[in-house]
Amino acid sequence: MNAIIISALWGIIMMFSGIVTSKGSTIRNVAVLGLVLLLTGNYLDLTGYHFFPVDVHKMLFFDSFGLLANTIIIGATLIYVLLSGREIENIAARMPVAECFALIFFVLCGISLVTTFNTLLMLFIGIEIISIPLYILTGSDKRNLKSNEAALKYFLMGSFSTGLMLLGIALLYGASPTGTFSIDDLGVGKANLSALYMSGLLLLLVAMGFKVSAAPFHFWTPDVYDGAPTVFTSFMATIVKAGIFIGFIRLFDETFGDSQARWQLFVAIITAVTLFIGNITAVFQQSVKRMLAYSSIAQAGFMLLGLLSINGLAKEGILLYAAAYSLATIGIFAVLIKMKDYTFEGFNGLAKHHPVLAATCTIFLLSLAGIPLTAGFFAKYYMLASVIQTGHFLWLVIFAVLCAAVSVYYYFRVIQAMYFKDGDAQALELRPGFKGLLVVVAALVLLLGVFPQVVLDRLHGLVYTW
Amino acid sequence: MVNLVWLVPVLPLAGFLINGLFRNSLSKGMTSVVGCGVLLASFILSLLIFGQVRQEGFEAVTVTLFDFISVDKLQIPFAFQVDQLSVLFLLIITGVGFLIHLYSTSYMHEEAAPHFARYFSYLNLFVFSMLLLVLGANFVILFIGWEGVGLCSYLLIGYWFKNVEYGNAAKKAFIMNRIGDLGFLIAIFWMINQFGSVTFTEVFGGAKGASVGVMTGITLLLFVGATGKSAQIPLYTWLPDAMAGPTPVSALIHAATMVTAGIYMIARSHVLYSLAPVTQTVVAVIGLATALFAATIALKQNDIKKVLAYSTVSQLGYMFLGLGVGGYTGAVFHVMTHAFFKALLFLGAGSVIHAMGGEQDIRKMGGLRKALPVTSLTFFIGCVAIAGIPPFSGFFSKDEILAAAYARSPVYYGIGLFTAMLTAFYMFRLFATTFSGKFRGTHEQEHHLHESPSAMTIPLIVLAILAAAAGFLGIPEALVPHAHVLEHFLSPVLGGASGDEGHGVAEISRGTELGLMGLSAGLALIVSLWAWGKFKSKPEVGEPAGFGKVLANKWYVDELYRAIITKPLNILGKFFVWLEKWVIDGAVNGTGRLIQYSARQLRLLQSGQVGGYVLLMVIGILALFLVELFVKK
Amino acid sequence: MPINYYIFLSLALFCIGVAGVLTRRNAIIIFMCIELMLNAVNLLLVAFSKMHQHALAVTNPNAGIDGQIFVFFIMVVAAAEVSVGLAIIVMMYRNTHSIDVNFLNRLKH
Amino acid sequence: MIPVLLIAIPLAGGLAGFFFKNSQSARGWSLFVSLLALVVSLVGLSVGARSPMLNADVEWLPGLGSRFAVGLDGMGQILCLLTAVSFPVIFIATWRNEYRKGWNFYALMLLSQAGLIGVFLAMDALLFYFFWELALIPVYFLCSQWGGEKRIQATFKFFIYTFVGSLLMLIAIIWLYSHTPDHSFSIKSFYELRSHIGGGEQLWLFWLFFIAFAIKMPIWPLHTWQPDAYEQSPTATTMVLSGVMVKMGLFGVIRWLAPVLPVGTWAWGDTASALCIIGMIYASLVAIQQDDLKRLVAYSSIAHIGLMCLAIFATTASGMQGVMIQMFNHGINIIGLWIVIDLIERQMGTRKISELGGLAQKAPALAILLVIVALANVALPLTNAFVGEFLLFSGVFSSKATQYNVVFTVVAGISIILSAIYTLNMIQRVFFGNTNALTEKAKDIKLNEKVVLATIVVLIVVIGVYPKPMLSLTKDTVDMIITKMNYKL
Repeated sequence: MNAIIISALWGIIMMFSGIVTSKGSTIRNVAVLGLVLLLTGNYLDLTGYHFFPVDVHKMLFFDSFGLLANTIIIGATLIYVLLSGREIENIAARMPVAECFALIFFVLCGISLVTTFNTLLMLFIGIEIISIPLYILTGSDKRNLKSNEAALKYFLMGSFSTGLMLLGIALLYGASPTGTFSIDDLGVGKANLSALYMSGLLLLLVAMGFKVSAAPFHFWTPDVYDGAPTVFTSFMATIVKAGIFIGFIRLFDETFGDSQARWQLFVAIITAVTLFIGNITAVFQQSVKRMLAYSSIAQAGFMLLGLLSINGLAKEGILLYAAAYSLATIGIFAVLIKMKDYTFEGFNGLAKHHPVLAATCTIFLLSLAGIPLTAGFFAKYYMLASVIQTGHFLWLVIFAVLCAAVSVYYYFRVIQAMYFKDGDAQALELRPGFKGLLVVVAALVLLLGVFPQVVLDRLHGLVYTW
Repeated sequence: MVNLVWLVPVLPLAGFLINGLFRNSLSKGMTSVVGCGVLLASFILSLLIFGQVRQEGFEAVTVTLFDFISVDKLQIPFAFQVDQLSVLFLLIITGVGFLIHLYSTSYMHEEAAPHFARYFSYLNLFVFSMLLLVLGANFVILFIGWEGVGLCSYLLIGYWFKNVEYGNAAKKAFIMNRIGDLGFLIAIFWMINQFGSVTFTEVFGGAKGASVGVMTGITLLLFVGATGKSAQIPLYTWLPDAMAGPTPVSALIHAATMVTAGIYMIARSHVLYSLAPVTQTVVAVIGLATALFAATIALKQNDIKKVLAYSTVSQLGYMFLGLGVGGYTGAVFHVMTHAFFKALLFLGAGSVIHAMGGEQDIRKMGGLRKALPVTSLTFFIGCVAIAGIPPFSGFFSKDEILAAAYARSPVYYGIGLFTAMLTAFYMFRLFATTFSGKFRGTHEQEHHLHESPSAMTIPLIVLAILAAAAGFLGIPEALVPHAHVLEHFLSPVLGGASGDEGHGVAEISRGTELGLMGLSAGLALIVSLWAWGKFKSKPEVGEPAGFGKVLANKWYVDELYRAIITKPLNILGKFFVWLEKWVIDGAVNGTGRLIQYSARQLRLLQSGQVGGYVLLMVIGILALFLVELFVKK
Repeated sequence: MPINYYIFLSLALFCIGVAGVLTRRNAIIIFMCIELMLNAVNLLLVAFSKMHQHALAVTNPNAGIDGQIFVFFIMVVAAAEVSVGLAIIVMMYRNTHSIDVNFLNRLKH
Repeated sequence: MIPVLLIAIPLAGGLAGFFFKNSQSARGWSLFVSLLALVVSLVGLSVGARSPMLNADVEWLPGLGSRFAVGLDGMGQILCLLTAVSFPVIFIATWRNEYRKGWNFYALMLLSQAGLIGVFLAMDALLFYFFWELALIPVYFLCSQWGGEKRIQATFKFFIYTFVGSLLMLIAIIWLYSHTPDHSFSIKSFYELRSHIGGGEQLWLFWLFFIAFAIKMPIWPLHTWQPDAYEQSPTATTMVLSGVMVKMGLFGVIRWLAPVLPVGTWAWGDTASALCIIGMIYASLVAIQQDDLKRLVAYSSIAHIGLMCLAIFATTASGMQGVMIQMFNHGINIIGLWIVIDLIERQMGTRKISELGGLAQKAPALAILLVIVALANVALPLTNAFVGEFLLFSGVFSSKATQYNVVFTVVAGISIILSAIYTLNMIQRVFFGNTNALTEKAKDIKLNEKVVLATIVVLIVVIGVYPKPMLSLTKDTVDMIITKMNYKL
């Protein structure tokens, strides 16, 4: 509850801060302050201090899973703002910074809804509250045709998927004997599912799959991520995606958990396709930004493994994955924004001119590739382990690791460019603070890689208590 | 005394280390002193040990130094066994070895000091390994020496490493030995598997219990090893090439000692062989074939050392014949006499080459008798001995083998006798062409023809005496009863020459034996005289023609091997290289390329058209619904 | 009147909307087709809510009410989307003087 | 205690190494660190097999049932000793090589040492996997940073190749883990698994493991990364790769595959052995055709490793003992060969056999030392390799696990002859014969190189003459492994 209300309020505050001052740094500091507040608020919620004892009539349910996810996401946002918040000012001339931050807060509000929803209505509203601001953010570079195009594509396809989602919800509503949207009552156990119910389920699967850019519903992703201003690409690719994924898991666990056997196959198919398309297509990209777009699809494929086998490991893992993936990707994007040239060649010889950038970037890439000693390894480990524990779909696991091997190819291309190729990679001015923060993030990634226990212990305790 | 036996090999080892490590600082004098000194010392030591061993009722002693390999049940101690057989070889090796070291000091004198030292260190190392070979109390130690001598012969053949030809000869020797050694090794593994031990006593003890098949297998594999080391068909071709090494090396390694390792090994494990009649036949036949085959080749060789080399191969064949028919004593006896007269002949040849300034082609020699009196006399004794003319040593040993052969089958005897004739023929061809007639070399060669220095002649003389007299150690029963000293001496190890293990030599009546003896002696004499007469007047100097050409080209065996072994291997190798590049690695790289290609294609899905995207999405949805419809769960 | 008719009708409407999205090139019209899809869903929801109300009236007087509430939410959200969407389209038009989606192919591969 | 030190010393040393800013001091530092590690491993040898100092077990990931458990058993001892000996030797031998940004080079070398020792000491499957990957990363950077022209592609191929393998292994590890009764990665629970999982599973689990290990060794036909990688890497790294790293594969089979999946191992033994045999003959014949010294040694190494792997599947005590001691010997010998090749390349600027010749006249000391190392490479008696190969072969011959034991022995034996051929060819054409214009100006070796080569030669001879200590060191491990391997369902 805290998170939702605070983020909504702070969004409004941000909007007004735009009237009071137009000074970028001030606004950013306000935003940071808000995020800190949000973080603490949410954490307190987790530990049982509810600022707003409102009765939500079972519309929302604040279990530790959702709240923990919130914490991770808000934390990631904080890091994100600290690392790249300054870039928002440089997006376009006369682009009001305050609004951007406001929208970010609204998105967070939507995410907190999606992570704690208890009825499909809340899910729908949450998704919309996330999507609409994102349409705007994507198009925020008003004079840039790519940005416009991205925005329009995103908008059209996004609302189309909304339509699918609504149809799905409607069908489920029709199929449910008691006529309810609450995910507690929608579950019909292992009973043989009616066609109505199944279609609704599939449509929801598709719609959510669209939001997390699972193939073959991923087509918006590369274009939008590529066209949107890099700052917001970073935001969309990490925080938003993670948030929606939590919702995804929540939906399928709570609602359809019992009928898992019926839909596992579909998830498996989608996962396989996603892994394949994501990894393979990324191989041939020339621009690092677009490569990261595809890599985000590939990573989504890995997270889908968690959806496939919804069990304790999967829930723990998805949180860890969200954290690991967000940290690494935010880091890389933060570096990417600083580059003059987004192509692989643009990174040639970065190690010589900016060793710190190169080193941290390497750690992030290794984490994405899932090399041990980085958070990414345990993230992948959990996904694989959760599926293996179910005892089925071993073929999918093997396929997944082969894809992971392919992913090494494009991640290491960046490393090769930075370290082993000669060239003078141009980077914009770097503040020591920025570098310091990068190092901190990298250290965080490594810490999660060596002692994931710090997070896991809490998860382990919590996930099994509900 | 016997417990000091380990000193015998260790002394040469020390010599090797000293000469090897300080080769740059030692003067030639010092090197020679060290090199020969250690040999003399271990020779004296061997004599002392011999003195102890020859006493009546001496039981074989095993001296264990430390245990070499011990893995769960398998125990392989680093142990020496001292008995009559090993002591006999001890004497031959150290004795002849010492003489040859002495000889080398002056023969190799032109070499620069470091290389001189290198030569002697190799030589010492060889003696060390050879002693290891004969002293080893189990097959592994024997094998260590076995490969050690192979290494040394490799190093010494390739001693003049600047010369590529010599290098190749060395390589050939090593690899051919390796082929034989593989057989030996597998035999050892088989013993381990069968008897759980490789120690002579235990293996021989267990042998009685093992099936004939196993025995045949093991002994045949051992014999494969022997063919490699002792240059028997089919692995003999390395020995003639091995003449690339310095002549004393040929004398020591490729005539007197190393090549007889095979005979020693079989004699040592005669218990096993006696249990495997099939193998005995194989050994006899191979030996006989080799003897004949090599003898025919020797007829037409013109390189003085090549002739001797082939005669060595032939004589080794004889010894194997002896082993094959169960005349172990005879074989060992022949090893000894052969060691004397063949070493003598080689050293003599060396002295000739020395005098001729490196010339080895006998067609360019002739009439050297006047210039080299000592050499020619000793060489003559050698020839007479090898030709088997009584009362020289060769006669007795060869005759003992022939008698044993006859007892097994007259055919063996016939071929053996014929080979003996050939031997007499080519040896006297050699002698006549080299020493009698008139000189055919260039003038400056003729100008500085000279007898070799005493360091070279003394060994010649000593060996000549031995070659002449050694025969009396083995006077056949037929002539003088109970005068066969050697047989008496060796009987604790080998049993009587009559072989108490069944498959020994069957007795033949005294009369026949005498008759055979007379026959062979007479024939040898006649052939020798004929050959001498034939060649001293008009030696064949031209290129051989017709069948002679085939013999001169050694029956084209080298060419044959090249065609059926070397070439195919090369082709196969080239094919594998191709396979590597295009198939195996090609598959790996192909996978990479496939991924890149599919990446290029998949990108095209991302057409940029919203309509296209939505269409694909819808198709995806429909696909899911179809799966739902048609996949039954 | 059985529920199926409503279901078929609204599904038909929905499919028309989808077909429109697939076939048309004008951004505005595509957007209208999407609206059509949403409204098809609205119709379906209302129908279902009536159905439930019918079925469960005895036990629970205000059964099926959620469906109708949901419809309002959808309308609101749709309105929000319209505003944002039109803004984007206008922005697009200002830059390229066209709203034909087939020209949106700077971003591909 | 000691295991932790063994890992921590090079790790800390390596991390510190990055902060040096000149190569000389970094070089000295790394030598010092590696010597320190050597001392520690010697201490480890001295404290006796039962000493509690040889094990360390710390809480790591209780949630996952994984602990930071490291221990030194016989095999660990012998392999740690190999690693600890190799690195100082390598540092001294390549003392005169100059590297761009040398401090990074030496730091990475030390890190790879830490990774390798970790692999050999890990008593916990997850930890093992961790180090397995970690040993790879520094080597990847070493090769692609300081290697030859085609280094990037070659190293990349190597990396992906091994990465695929290890991921498959990861799957197997997780699968086994999820079937352990006490949900733990500890080696004990893994060893108890064999009764819980049926033969059917073991059959495919075997390959998930074996592919990973076979790539690392490498076993034909998964070997093609190796010659390229060896050829392109800087020689110091090549030494690490071929001397120590390939042992990871054998080690993996012995510790993590054969005892854990005895039925699978037994069932696939013949297949795997056949691959080894083919590889031996194949590699030897290809080696004969090579003109590049590095590639020649690379292929010869494939042949030798194949023999060791063959002996593992023979499931005999003597064979396993042979593997143990031969892992050490092979490491020492091949490093010796690399040192010589490195010297030649640095002096002559070429590795092409056809362009060399007559070096023995110019560099007698080098020639003699090389000849000894080469003879060890062909397993001549009284060199260390003889002991190893003797045991390996006798193990294979007396194997009860296969009925083809004789065939295997004989065919594998042929590779001995072949190895003699290419080794002697190499000596012949590089060192003997007459000098050419290139080799005219060759000089003999410097002190440091003489020292390391002499050390290696001494090791070769000492182990060759008195292998007993080595053998008794690994006895217990061998018995344990063999008893576990002989388990039948």
